[in-house]
Amino acid sequence: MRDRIWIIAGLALFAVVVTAPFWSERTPAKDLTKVPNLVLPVNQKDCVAPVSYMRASHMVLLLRWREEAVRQGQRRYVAFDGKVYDKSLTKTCLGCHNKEQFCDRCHTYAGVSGPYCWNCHNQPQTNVAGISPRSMP
Amino acid sequence: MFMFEKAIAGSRRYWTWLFGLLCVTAAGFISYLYQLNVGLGVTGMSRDVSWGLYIAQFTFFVGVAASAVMVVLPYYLHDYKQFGRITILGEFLAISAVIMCCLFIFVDLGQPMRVLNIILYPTPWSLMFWDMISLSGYLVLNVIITLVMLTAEREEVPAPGWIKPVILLSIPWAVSIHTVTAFLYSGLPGRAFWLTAILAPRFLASAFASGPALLILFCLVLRRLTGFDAGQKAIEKLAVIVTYATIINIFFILVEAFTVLYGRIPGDVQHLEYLYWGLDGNYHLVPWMWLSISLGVAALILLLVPAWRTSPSLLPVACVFVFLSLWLDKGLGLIVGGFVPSPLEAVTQYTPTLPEWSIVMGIWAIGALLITVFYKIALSVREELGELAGVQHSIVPEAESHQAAPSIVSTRMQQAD
Amino acid sequence: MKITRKDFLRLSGLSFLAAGTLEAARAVAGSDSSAQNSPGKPSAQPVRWGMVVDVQKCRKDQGCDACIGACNSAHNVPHLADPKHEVKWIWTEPFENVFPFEQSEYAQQTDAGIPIPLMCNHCASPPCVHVCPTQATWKRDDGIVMMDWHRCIGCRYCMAACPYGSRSFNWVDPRPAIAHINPDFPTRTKGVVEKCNFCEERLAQGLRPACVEACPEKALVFGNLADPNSEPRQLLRKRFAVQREPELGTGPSIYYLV
Amino acid sequence: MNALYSVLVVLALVLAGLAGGRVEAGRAVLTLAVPYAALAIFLVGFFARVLRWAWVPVPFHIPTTCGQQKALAWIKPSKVDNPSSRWGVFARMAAEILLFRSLFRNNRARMAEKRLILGESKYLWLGALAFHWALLLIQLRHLRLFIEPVPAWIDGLERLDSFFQVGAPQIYLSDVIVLAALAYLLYRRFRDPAVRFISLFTDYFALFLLLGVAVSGVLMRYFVRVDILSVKQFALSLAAFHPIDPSTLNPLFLAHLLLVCTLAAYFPFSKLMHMGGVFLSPTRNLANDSRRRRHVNPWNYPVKKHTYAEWEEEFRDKLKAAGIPLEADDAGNARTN
Repeated sequence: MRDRIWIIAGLALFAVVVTAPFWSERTPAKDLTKVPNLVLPVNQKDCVAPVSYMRASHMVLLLRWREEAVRQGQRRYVAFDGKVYDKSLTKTCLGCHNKEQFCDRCHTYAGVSGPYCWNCHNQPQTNVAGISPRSMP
Repeated sequence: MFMFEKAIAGSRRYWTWLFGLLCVTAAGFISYLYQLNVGLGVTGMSRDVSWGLYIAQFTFFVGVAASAVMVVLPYYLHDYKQFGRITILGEFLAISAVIMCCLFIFVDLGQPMRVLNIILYPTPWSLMFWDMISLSGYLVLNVIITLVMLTAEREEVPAPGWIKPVILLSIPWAVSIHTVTAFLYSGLPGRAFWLTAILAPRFLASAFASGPALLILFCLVLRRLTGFDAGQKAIEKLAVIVTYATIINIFFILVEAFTVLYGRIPGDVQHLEYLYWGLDGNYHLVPWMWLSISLGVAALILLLVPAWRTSPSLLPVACVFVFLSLWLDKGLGLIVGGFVPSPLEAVTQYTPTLPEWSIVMGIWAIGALLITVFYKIALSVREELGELAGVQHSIVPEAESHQAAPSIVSTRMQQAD
Repeated sequence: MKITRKDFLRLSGLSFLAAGTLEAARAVAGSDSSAQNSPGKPSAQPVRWGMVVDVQKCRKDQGCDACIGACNSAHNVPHLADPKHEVKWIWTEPFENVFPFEQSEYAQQTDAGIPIPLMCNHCASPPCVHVCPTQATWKRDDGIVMMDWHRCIGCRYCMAACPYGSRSFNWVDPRPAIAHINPDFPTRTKGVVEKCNFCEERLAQGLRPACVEACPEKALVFGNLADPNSEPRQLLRKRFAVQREPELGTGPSIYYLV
Repeated sequence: MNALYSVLVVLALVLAGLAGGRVEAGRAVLTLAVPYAALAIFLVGFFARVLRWAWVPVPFHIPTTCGQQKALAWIKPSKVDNPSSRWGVFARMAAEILLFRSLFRNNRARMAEKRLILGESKYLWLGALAFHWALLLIQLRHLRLFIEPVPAWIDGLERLDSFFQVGAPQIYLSDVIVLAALAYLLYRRFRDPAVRFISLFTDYFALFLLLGVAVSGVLMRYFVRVDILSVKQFALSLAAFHPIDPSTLNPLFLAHLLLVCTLAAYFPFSKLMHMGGVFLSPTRNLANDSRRRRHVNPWNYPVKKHTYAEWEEEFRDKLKAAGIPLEADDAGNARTN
């Protein structure tokens, strides 16, 4: 009987922890469904793969590019729509996308701290408008 | 009580010792986090001396690990019964030493997060790949052997038959770990100091001196602190092994020195010059290398005279000398000496930094911790068996019921997941 | 018509064979066109990139470090104050340190003290490649000893193996030590080994290495050693050249005209 | 048979999730009704079960212990395994909850050499410890999907868990451990005839359900790969009670969600309640001080006391008349002497 108070206190604590996402005041309810504010390239409509694929699997593509470009010397990527791109994170991806306003925002939002790309790769200073995919040879 | 339970039931002295070791380990871990954050630049290593204390310690402790074969081989191949009580000590020493080796390699990596690449991209033409195989294989072999043998001993049943071939396999495997480790160095075309066929034999000779010397010291410490007696005959036999190995090791060093010094090829001589006489005004390692030689010779004199070798006061001194001498030779001079002078004739001084020492001490502490816990388990099992045997001799029926009852009560069937 | 089991097996076997042959043909054709980074035209003939360093020409312009500067800025090579942590792709050392056994007591020491440009030798049989446990460094078909900084675990075995001291390790994060980061080329992360890559990224675009283009004296001559008519080969036919430590059998691709 | 049935149930759940994700109505049910219902069942069921236990009387302290009790001053007590103080109990409970001390003591009886041998058996302990800690880590990691912005400590956990750079997305150590541990725990049930004999449907079902959750999660991260952005969006909208229709969500995610919801809803009715129950183990959470402290049950009915002194007083005259010596007087005499 004297222990009931402890049990109830423990249960209350458990309830607080389990329901944390529901009462957490970190974000007002109206903002909850808002996606991070991703700045998309202005003068470029197409990506190297369909958006749905890129959203879910860009890391796989990057890893494959990395192996092929660095290790096998195959630097040209024929996209799904027949366009040809350079297999380059710096030149192709960052030629259109901005690291801080695109990559980082989404990664921070989703809590994916992982990629160590930026330990080495840089955001190029090249003009976004100047980059356009080469057409098929 | 069961085997692993014995590790967590000990005297105040035992726990204080473990706590002290844990503190040293924690300090080492903090230093490692610092190194991980800043990079290997926190060590004394440089572009020219690109391996230092970590790799040197790795090399030395591979030798200590390999030396277990010096008790396993006489006992299992030559049926030398006196080693029956200490084979398990040798095997536990091997396990602790191999774990230390792995840790030394790990802390030496610039990108430890990618260490699994060695397994993901196996490269059979790289000796480091084979070193990984031989070290991990040796670890697995010894873990299996000690687990099976100690369990059989505790349960007072004969060990399963399949363990014998495993033990026999561990003998050549022990030789292989140090041979492959020597091949890491002796196959490099640009490093004249290591480019010698005698490196692997020399490694083995020094290992068979330093490892058994350490084992003798452990036996003497255990005799002091616990009731465990390895047996005078076993210790004396180990001392003989240390003696022979020391002689062979010194012989190998002299052979090597002769070839280099009499041959007088400048590229070969320079390394010895740097270590023993100093090069380009750099005498950094000279006193240590001569200390190593002096300790080695002193130990040899002590060991050669049978009366001194068996003397309870001089034997530990000789063993400490052997260990220190070889630690300086292999754990310091061998690696640094290979890098100085550099291919471009540069003499770069290497001084381990405080974080580097702290990490090294942390790994030593882990090794000491493991060996303490392992020996505690092994000796407690023996102690219990001894007590049991004593009781059973005096009052057999009561003793048996007495001993059995609590165990049966505590046998429970756990179903929880 | 009835297809028996035997017929079926024979047919399917044939079709498998046909598919296999096609696949093989495609593979052979593919390997020809890929990985050959000859500037200008893709060629079927073997490529082995190499360089001839005309020490005479270089010597004339003492104090010039155009090649080093060009390389460093092209590849984000950091300038670290601590000599122990230095990262070097192309640098110079005095002649007597580079060729210690070319010196003799009584001969005229014309070359003593002359700075010799050094870089990775891109050996025909590279010891660094033999020892690397992860294949983070490997030799390409065109002779370039490449590094994959994504895969390097930082064990520094290659540094111990290299008889030329051509490899550097990133003891600390190099980025703060780079004055102007060239965004088109990655920097390195701390804890990986790096070295001269013969400007393979420029070769892929049909350009010559940065150091070669930067040299005002044209002392660095780059070309295909496998091609008897290439510029370096013509030079090597005409003049006496040495390699660094050829007795080790590594087969350096860098020749020095002394 | 039990194992087969439970596999079939889990497979049915997976199929329901996959199929439900393909139709509008199914998606609505899976993403709106099911999660809230599951959470409600989980919370209410969990509370009801624990509170029911709380109302069961514990008559007195149970000295079921594994060590020397605190006794005479020169006998060394086992302070944690047989605690006599609150702190000892705390330590014992911590060892139980965090390190599974009881499982560590497991042993295994077998016959060899014509006698009974009690050997040790640490594998269950190892497997259980690995599984539970990995699962905790995985759950904490999942908080990154429910909290925005992601707290630094969750980021740190994620970084630690993906320390080794293998593949992209980087492999989580906890994923590897949880799968290996579950596989071992399952293997253990199949291997030993005795354990197999006592294994019920619920034993297998819990394992297969957890395995289903883990495998679907691993598939989603490493192989099929779902869009994490819409997953987080959906998770946050759930937490905000404004669920959105996740038409972009992969059916595999819905299967994963359904499995998790099933686990949550099934939880209070199953042996999984050991999560709450372990705190209420009377043999672990009570100090063994029954010989030093008087324990009075608070719910005891009042006992009507009638002492000998009162009885003597009541029958004083009769006793005196019968010549029976009276204690009260004797005491008085003794005092005067």
